[in-house]
Amino acid sequence: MTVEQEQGLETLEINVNMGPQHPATHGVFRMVLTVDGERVVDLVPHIGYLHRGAEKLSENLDYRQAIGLQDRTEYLAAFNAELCYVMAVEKLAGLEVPERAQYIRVILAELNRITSHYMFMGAFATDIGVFGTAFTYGFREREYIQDLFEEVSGDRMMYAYFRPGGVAWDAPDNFKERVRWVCRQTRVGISDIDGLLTTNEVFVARTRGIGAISSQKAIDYGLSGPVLRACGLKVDLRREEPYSIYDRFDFDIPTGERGDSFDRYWVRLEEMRQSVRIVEQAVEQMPDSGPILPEKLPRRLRCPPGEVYMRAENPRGEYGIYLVSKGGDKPYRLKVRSPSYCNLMALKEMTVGHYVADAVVVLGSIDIVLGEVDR
Amino acid sequence: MIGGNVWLDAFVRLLAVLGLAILVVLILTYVERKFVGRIQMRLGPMRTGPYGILQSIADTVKLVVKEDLRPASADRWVYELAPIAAFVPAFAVLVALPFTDSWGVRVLNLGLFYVVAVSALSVLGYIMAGWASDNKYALLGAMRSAAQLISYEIPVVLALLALAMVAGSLDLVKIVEAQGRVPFIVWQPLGFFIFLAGMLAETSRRPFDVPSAESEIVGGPWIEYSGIRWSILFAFTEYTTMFGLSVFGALIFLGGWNWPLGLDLGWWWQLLLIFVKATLLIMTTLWMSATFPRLRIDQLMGFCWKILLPMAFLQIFFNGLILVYKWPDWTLLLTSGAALVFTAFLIYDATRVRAPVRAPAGGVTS
Amino acid sequence: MSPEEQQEAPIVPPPPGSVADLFAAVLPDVKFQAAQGALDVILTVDREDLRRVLRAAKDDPRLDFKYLRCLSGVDHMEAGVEVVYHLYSYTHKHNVTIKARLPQDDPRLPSATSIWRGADWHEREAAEMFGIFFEGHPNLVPLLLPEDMTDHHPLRKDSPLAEIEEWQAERAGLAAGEAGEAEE
Amino acid sequence: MIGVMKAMVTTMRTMLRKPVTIQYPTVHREIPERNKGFPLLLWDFEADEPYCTGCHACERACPVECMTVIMKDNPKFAEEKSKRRKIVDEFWIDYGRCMRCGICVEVCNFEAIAMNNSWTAQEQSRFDRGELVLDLDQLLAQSKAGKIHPWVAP
Repeated sequence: MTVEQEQGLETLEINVNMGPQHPATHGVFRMVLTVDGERVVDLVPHIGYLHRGAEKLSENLDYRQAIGLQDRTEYLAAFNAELCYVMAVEKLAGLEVPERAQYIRVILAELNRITSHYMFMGAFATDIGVFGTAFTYGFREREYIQDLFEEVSGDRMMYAYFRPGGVAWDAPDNFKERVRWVCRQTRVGISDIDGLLTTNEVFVARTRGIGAISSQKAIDYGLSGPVLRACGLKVDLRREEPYSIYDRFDFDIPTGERGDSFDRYWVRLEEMRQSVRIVEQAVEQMPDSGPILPEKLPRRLRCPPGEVYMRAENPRGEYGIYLVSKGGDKPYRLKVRSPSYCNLMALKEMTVGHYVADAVVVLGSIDIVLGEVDR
Repeated sequence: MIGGNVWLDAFVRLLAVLGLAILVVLILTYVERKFVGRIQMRLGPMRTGPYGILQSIADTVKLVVKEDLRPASADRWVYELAPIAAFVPAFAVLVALPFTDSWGVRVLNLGLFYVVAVSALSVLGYIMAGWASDNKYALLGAMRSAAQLISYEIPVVLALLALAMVAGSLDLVKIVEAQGRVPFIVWQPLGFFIFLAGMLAETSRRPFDVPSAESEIVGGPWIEYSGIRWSILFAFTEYTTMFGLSVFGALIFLGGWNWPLGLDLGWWWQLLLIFVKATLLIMTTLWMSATFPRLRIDQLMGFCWKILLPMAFLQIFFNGLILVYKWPDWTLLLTSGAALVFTAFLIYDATRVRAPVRAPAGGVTS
Repeated sequence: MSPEEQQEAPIVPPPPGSVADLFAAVLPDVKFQAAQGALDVILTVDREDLRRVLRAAKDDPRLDFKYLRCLSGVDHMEAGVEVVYHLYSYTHKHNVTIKARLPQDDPRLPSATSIWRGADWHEREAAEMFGIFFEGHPNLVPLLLPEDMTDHHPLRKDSPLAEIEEWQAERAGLAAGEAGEAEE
Repeated sequence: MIGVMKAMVTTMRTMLRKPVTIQYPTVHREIPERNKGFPLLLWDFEADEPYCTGCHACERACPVECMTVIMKDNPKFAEEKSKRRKIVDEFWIDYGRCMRCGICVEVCNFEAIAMNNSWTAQEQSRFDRGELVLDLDQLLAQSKAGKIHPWVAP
């Protein structure tokens, strides 16, 4: 820069508009990069291209109908989103969930965490430039788990299976064997991705030190989930405020130490292993039969007036449902605190100063789901 | 010589090579898709013809029929000529390659020099395309490709120079004959490594596909191109260059048509041998490109200037020492191999993985 | 749901020793209305005190709410617009919900972006959805909605939802009717 | 370069495994019986009429309002051929709008509606959105032909 100025040459910063139609923006995210050569000097994120007004729509739907909207908000980890939502309704309506339903819910939610992280592995590696290999690895394994979801809930992505008070119907008879098989398969898939990426020098060179954020700043920005744990904070809502039956399982909380893209990747990879552990324990403990819905469940669920902020640890971070009821069978106000929306706020902080190519890596490492960012 | 006419002879030979290039591109696109498909546990193309063997023909038809778009703000002539400017050097490489001991379009006694010099000219086409497209992504891609292609030319030239010292000639036929017993890959593993990196960079394949960087600058210089122009600029140039450089690499590093069968066999054996070796090289590049992520532009340049270039100089120095003092051949392997191991260490050191340590329990810092 | 059917939740006082007592100890001159929610303690404060409360919540070591979980707006129609802050402390592992109610015709509030940077987008969202004006916010332009959509606040209860199609049909019918009249 | 080698070994290992592709239009994956395709109406072969009485329960429960039901008096009830006092007259489902949540099946008191768990539900591409609005005959056709084995929640 200084050399050119001494010689009287002008340099020009150009604006590069990435998205809403760009292979690396994971949907319809748009960021305007101001670049000086290859270096990013400013970044303005634009969101809202996928805003469907799920919060407003939920105000007009009863508690059961709104479950479908939760699926479509967080479509890569729909079971986790549903779980958070139905727990919020249960807290407000004071419903007790039967044992078997709790286990089914936890197993499915944890498996959904694995599928979501598989999706991250694939998309993140593709952002860095792997020619679809990691992507197909991730998808291959994800398919096995989705097959299981389909056998249980009837759908591969938009399950609408959890209900306030339990689950819609019982799991099939061979559920336990299928889950065990899926767990074995998942370990193979994890080791494939591990071998392809974790020690690969090119991958490490691209992710080490990229998009690092300190733990103080991460808390200040309200980051959560693997992005926060990558900064070295051992924070997991499943441990901090155990919801559902997470206090019965033994699992580790992997943390990074630098808060960079590699640590985020690594934390997610470890988290998948921990999720497999949780699922395996849950299958062992799960009762073979039993009710799946509370006995006294009204046909049309009504909540007493009150409010609750229910939070759950989703693959992307803290998923919060702020539910206000004023009586009746519909929520008065439903606010979704979506983790990637909050994590995306720190994108500028993480990206500025890096190269254009790194902007894509940082965005990928946050692992956003646009359905959840825009809601 | 056909009919005693030099021009007619040259024309026929050029046609043969052009036909060969087209054939190779068609086969290569199919092979790449199949091969990468298998790596990803897919089947690859399966619909067009048995096992999808007609896929590349179907693609060609589609690309030719597709509308040839040009942005309204593009610089018309530069934009339209860029594909040609990129393709001609790629094709010109093939002209100087001896496919057997007696057949080539024109076997030059400066063949090595010519191939290296000409193959670098493709960059002109990319810069023209990037500039004329009037697109920021294309411009970024053009600048990247200029930086990358020209930089990688230098260590490759030096590595080949070291090789030419051992062979004692710049004539490709003589280089092949010089590898009578043992191909040069054994004596010059470092040189081969540098050549392979340079070849990946020259053909813009992963991990050096920075100019086209699908997920960052969406195709780089050829972002605005479509139809036949895109296929000339991108597919044709890239695959022709890849084929040309693979044959070149097979000639100078893998013993060409000579090793291990010797010169006495007929030309068809020689042709087969060189194609098998070139295919091996191509497969290796495809394999690598299906495995690796992409390097960043500064890492790419750092790799070239900080690792490959000093190593190439080191190689020349050692070779000179050995040749002047007439040390035995195995010292070539020793020095080059040691340098390769050192290179590997440098790469490892630059990206050293330290497994993230767990924060102490309850180690919450807020 | 029509406004007559709506019931307000009864105010249950929080158990002794909860976060509400800590707040009272830290800020003795601020009037808190404390209630126990389904999970957290809910503190309602006046708009004038809000900034002090939030600042103290973050900076006071006894409270140490470093993490702003969520910031939402709730439209209570005649009763005003409510802004809700959900806070969490990583060191003390306690939660609190802080609320401030604003009159519907003058929904102004000091911004919390200088306290938690994470409040940025939440405030922009609340601003565009409820028409709340956050004083001191660096860049209070619509985030999810189109940039020019500043006159209409979709999450307000007076904005149509169930009737949106009727409303659209009505407008279309009006437009068609006008066109028809013009033709006649 | 050890990591690079490890990655290349990984890709080579997966290359030697069997591909997982299912060649879709020629080979159809087996669909689990619980699959939620699109809702279909069922045909009562005993009474030779639809199970559906047109009670509007599904219409009211549908979150996206994709259903329209019209009820009529059952002529067969007067002839005492059927136990249904009322019967469905017209029924439309807009498949373009349906979000396949399965709530209509859950609320139905007569088990008259079911999620289509066969491949016909998956292959619903049309050139015109209007064709995605199915009327009563189309909704009943598959059940009438006996080509659906609906799954009933236990």
